[in-house]
Amino acid sequence: MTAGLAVQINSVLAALILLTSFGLLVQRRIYGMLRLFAWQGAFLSLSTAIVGYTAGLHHLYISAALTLALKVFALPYILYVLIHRLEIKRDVEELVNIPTTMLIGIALVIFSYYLTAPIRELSTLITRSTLAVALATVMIGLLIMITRRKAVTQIIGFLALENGLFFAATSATYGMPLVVELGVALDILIAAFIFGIFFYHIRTSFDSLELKDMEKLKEDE
Amino acid sequence: MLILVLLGINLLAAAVLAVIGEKRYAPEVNILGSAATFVASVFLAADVYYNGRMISGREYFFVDEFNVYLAVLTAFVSMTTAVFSRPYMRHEQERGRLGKVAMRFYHAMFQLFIFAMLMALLTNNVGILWISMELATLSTVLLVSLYRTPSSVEAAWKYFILCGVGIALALFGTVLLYFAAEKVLGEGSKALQWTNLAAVSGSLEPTVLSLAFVFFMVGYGTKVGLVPLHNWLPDAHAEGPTPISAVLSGLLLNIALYALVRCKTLVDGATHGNRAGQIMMAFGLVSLLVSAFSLLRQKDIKRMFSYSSIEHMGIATYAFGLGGSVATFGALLHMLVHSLTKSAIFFTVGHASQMHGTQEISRIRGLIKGNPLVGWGLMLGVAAIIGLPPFGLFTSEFLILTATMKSAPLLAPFFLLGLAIAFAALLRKVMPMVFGAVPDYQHNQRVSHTPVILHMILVLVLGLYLPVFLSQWLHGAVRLLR
Amino acid sequence: MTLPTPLAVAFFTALIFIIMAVVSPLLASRQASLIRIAFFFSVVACIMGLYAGFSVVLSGQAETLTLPIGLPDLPFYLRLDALSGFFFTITSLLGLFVSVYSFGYVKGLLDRRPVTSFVVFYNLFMAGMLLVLMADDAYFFMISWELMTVSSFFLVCFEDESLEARRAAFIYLLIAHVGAMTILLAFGILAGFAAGFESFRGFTFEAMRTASIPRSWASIAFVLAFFGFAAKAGVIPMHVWLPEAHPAAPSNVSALMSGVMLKVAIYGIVRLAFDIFPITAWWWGGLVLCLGLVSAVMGILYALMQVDLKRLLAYSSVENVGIIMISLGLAMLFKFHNLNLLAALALTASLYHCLNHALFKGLLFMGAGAILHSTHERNMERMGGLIHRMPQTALVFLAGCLAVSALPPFNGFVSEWLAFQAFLQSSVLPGQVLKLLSPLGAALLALAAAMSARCFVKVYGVVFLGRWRGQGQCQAQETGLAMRAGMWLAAGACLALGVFPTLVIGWMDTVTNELTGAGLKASAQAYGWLWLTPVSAARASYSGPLVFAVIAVVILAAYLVFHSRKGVVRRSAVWDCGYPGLTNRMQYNSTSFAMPLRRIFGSLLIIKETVRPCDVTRPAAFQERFTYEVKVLDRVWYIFYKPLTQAVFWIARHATRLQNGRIQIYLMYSLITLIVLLVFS
Amino acid sequence: MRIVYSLIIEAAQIAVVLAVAPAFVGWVRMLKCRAQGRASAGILQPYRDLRRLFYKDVVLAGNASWIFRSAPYVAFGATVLAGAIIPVISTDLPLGLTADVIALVAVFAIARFFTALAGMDIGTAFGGMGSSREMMVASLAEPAMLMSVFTISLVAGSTTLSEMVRVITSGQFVFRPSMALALMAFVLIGIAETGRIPVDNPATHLELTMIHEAMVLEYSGRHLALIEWAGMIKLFLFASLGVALFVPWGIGGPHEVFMVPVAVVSLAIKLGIVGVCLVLVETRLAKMRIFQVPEFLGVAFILATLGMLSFFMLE
Repeated sequence: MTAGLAVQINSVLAALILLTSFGLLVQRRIYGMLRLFAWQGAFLSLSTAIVGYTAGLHHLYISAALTLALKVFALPYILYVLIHRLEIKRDVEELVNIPTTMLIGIALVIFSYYLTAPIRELSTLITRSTLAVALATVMIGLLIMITRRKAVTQIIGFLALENGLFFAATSATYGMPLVVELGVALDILIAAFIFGIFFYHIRTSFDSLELKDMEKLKEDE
Repeated sequence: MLILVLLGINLLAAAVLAVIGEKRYAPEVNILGSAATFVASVFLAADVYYNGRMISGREYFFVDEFNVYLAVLTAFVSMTTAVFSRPYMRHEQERGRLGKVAMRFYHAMFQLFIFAMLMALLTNNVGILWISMELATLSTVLLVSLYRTPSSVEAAWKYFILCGVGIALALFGTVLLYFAAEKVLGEGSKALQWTNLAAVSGSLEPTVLSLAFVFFMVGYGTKVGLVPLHNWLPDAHAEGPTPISAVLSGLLLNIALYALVRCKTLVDGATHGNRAGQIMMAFGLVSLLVSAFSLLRQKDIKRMFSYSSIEHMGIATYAFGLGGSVATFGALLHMLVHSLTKSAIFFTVGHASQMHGTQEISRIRGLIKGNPLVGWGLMLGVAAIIGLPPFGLFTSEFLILTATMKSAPLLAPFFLLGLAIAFAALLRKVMPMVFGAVPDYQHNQRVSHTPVILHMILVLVLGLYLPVFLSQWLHGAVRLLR
Repeated sequence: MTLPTPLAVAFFTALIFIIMAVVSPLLASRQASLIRIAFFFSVVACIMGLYAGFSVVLSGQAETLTLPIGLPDLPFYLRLDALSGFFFTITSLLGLFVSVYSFGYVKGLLDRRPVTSFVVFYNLFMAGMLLVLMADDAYFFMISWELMTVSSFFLVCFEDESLEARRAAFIYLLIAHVGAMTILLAFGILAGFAAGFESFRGFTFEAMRTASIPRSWASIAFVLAFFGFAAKAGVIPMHVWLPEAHPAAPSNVSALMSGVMLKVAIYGIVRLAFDIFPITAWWWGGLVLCLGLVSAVMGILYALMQVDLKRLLAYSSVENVGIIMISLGLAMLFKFHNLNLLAALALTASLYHCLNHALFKGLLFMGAGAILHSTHERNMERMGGLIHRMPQTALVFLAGCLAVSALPPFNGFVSEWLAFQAFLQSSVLPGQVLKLLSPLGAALLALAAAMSARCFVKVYGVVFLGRWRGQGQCQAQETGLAMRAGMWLAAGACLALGVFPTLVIGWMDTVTNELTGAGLKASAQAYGWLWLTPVSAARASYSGPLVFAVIAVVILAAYLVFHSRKGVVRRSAVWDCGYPGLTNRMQYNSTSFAMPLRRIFGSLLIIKETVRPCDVTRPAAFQERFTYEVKVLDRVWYIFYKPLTQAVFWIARHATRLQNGRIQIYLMYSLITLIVLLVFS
Repeated sequence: MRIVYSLIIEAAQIAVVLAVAPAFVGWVRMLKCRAQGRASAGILQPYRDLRRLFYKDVVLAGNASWIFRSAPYVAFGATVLAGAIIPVISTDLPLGLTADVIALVAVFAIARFFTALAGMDIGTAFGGMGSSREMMVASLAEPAMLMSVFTISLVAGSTTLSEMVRVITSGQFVFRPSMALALMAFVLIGIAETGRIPVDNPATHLELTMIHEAMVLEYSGRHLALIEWAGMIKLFLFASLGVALFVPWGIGGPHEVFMVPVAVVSLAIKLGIVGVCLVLVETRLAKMRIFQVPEFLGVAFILATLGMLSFFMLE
């Protein structure tokens, strides 16, 4: 595989990651979101592996494997089981005005592109142009969390945000040092564990996973 | 070696307590673990004091003037908190608010949390710092919802999500930092080491670093509790068990600020300007003002003091942003005395709310007559926290205010406004609580005297006299941060 | 054997108080002996302080000392010079009298509650005041200053069940603290321009003295510091805490707060304006003068309207601080124009009034405490005829009233006389504004003095004279020996200072020499101790001893002459105008006495007058009884403070909207913050 | 030797003040009777009144304390001290240095302070009312008086009365606007301070009109005599103070013993004229309502302040 081809594949993967982000932004069904999230993880893993291959950095394979294991299999599975157990699979989420959300998402992409422009100039890596996509994915992840109204979907948004981070790590720098990567993965695993517990707590405390029930703690008017 | 021992104690204690945490003697084990950590930290500090900075553990750990005093502080406050938590948590258990599993979980997580904080302080690696910060968050998230009440679950959820997002953004900042550093220092862990980064900060790429700083600012800033990223903080402090509020307020915020300040020095070195400082000043001032005004409307005693923490973190952030040796010295001192004072306040608040069976300010009355130690402890603690001498917070605020007048006089009125409002608000709420007659629903109980008295004496002494070693460290830290 | 230096004595004085504060809780179980021990040491310490202050003023030699605590590079600097010595004397002198008085007074408090915390904070309060006077660097100054504030805060809310006391203490501490912060900012400016700011050396007064400060910054610093000190001194419009705090505090504390603590604030202004940095604009003096005038006139006007004795005294303190400020402002104007001798004259007037006010207001508050102690009453409308029950208190209180009304031969007159002399010299000042200001100032000062006499005729007449207005029979008893002793000492001092002003002015010559480079000693004592001739005999002269002697001789002569015929003195009922059944309630009381002035100056006050018929079933024209109520409110409160608090709460209401409970909104804050920061970096 | 002369003159002056004051009051009353077409009791009637009062017994109110009994003596003593200070016949007064004009005003204030207290002492509505009104008048008149004398002191460069008189007599007479304003103010104040119509009516005992009289209503016998005498001296002193300040010519200087008879004569003439003027004012005007008095005194205060201002601004 030549460097040029790798760049092209990588760009396509970046585009796909961005696309899945947008998909997550507008998807109403939970299972649909879960599937999209798994796809995003797969693209991320693939991209990491390709970068590792072209740059000859073998620790990136470990990253890719971790991503694959965590983001494509473990997390979606955990979420699937939770959704199944908590009997919320059929819930359809009402979203705030989808076209507006999309427009904001696009604006965020443009903004990310604009922001990373000077950095792109500095970088010599083949993956440099994908930094904008990474940043956009992070921001769209945040946007997903803002627009969602259920605890589970908010978590999916959060995980999408982290995908963006991973993508940034590989695309901007060919991956962080291994210790860090492992630590981050561990943290995400713990986080997944914790939100799993949380869903049960929320469920038992509020009889639903709607965020609107959790708006009691505020300053009195 | 010492560092590894120091960190190992906590991990060991956490592991042990995970097994025996519900036993009658578990609180004592908890105290023992924390005390051992404190002793180790004192040895570490002595080592640093006599032999200077050190780097160890294959360059994964380092100790300099900046983190050594915070490490000792962290170990100390966690020890006193452990002492305080013994009667407090027992009382909670007797009241039936907590079961055995919860106690086990509490004790183990307490130690893990301390471990995470010490790790964050002592690590030389920006990435590991990030991991430790995340660990600190994750270990306390479930402590906040320990009581399983709907509001505590809600608070914990908000804490988890907001800090999770925040810390994720900090990771993005770390990635950017690595991106810039890798060009100068080459690939691998070396490029994420504070010691190396500080040495080459002048040659790092300024645009990348200023971008990275924004992410650090929003990320760690969330953890520091800066307005408008602070919204998790009052909820989490108010709903968790009081010992956890004490360490969250007294220690975790400090650690986050520590991380932020470390990043700021790098960015300053790279950009040769004070852009980062200005951002921090803005955040600090806004935090100070908003929290001061919010303080006026509080009805829950722990919530009120958590706003006070936001206020003080705002002050410290502002002072670090201001720069200059006087302000930085003030900010460093502020972190120290604020920790001591705020945790002492939370100790008394914990007892006070147990005595009245509520956290509502309007129901807590007549503390001085009911229990002089709790009453006077709260009164003097508040006197200290609102910046009255001869307590240490006055010293730091004195330095920060005078430095403001020197470097940014136009901000002085706002700063003063914030301080004055916070002063008025806290005083107004606290006076009816401590003074007056004892209400009939108040019931006295066993309280732990030592932590409150110890903290207040330290705060008092620090207001009048800084020991030589401390002033050396603070001066050293000031030099580091310049 | 050499005597210890005054500074060492002064330092040990403060140390005794601090040690007593620390030791007192140990004696908590034995309250009676705690009081005896604590106030015994307090008396001893005050005597030591008196020696230190007196001797340092006498010699005029400044001394310095450095304590090895404090910030790393900023140990506590102590300095005792003539100015601090003078205020040290005031503090110790009144402290001595009040401490003697407290033996009895605090024992009275013991009936209701333990006094351990009182004793602790009383000692800290004294220590705080003394340390402020000795401080020679900004940090130590602020610490002592706030120590004084905080301890007096706890003393004010000593009766902590009372909502009123807590509210008073709150307002007091808030205003005092904001004031302290502005003082701190002023020090910040000075230190910023002084050499060695970064190494903390700039915080010493020594460094500030040598700093070269741009004119505009100097003015800002002065205004900030003046605001802070004036807030503490109770200058209008920052006086609102004073009429709340003084009534709420125990009377011996009121005496100290009013008598000494306000003076410590004055000390701050004098120290700053005359010592630490040069007066660089004429309007500084003008500002001080104008606020002094407003305080003097409005203070006494409000005092007249009060029915609460201690509240009245508090407002009278506002007036007297105003008078001190007037002379101080004049002194600053003279100093600015390099008229050093005149500056010395005005400054002497100011400082002398500080001393006098400390003594007579201390005396009056002690008297009010004695009355409170024996009648449990602060409302003058329910007093009367106490002269028959408490003859000695009545006598010493009369001395206080005469002194505060500026009547010779008491001390209050001397200082006001000096102030007038300073005004009459102000024609030499250049500038049209000043020329307009000084006659107006003299006029208002005269008005304040005259109204103060009126006010204290009311006080004395209503409280001690006439017949008991309260419920039932008057149960009041003469107070105990200790309290009387304290008051007698203060009254004696008031008379002595009024009769021998020449000696006092000669003694305090070093103070003006130090601050203005000129002294009055030579001219004032030109005619010996009998005559006080501040500038020259041709200009003005006053002889306290002779005034005292001549009046006494004439009274004696008249008495001897007219009592040669041993006429029968008959007692009989008063004339009732033919309507029998005069009751005690028909006497003139405080409200009715103040009525004419309430009408004349009504527009300056907020007066709420309500007349309600007692019997609502009858038509208004056929009512037999009415209830009448009049409330006089402080307009300043409604102009400044009420809108301010409302604005603060308004902002607070809106600021807390940030926290609306929705996590999505919180996340949005994060996103927006991120975007804004990214855009701007 | 000089000091002996001075002491003699001082004694003479006090004697003159004590002796002549009732005569001056008698003169005013006589003129007033003539002006109102009544028969007068003669110039010596005040002496007879005083003697009668001194021989009467004292009746004290049941509630009266020592303040009530001592107030007449203090008032008398203070007034006499004032008489020793004001240069009535000579400026060569050893006691003149004791108190200057400011102290003089304060000395009068002492007398008033004690009489007002005495009014409150008996515990009736009348006494209190009198004290309250008296103090109201005083508290407005006193600053005006100070302002008025300040103007003269500024002109003379001194506040010592003898010195002021000496400077004004020795200097060239120039018309000064400030002095004219001060004089006008002084006249108004003098009327108010001595309790004459239109501010107060010395001859009334109607509750609505009384000020001074209400205050001393309960006095009798020698106490009343002393109060009355002090009142007469006060009127006399105000007249001579006005004379001394505004038309000082004729007053003897230092050790000009021969001037004393001249001074006495010129004083008699001047006071005679003052009496005439006073009577004219009193018969032409009606007594004011009590709450018009502040306006009256306000005018005086403004005039005096204007006088001082005009000195600062114009001279």
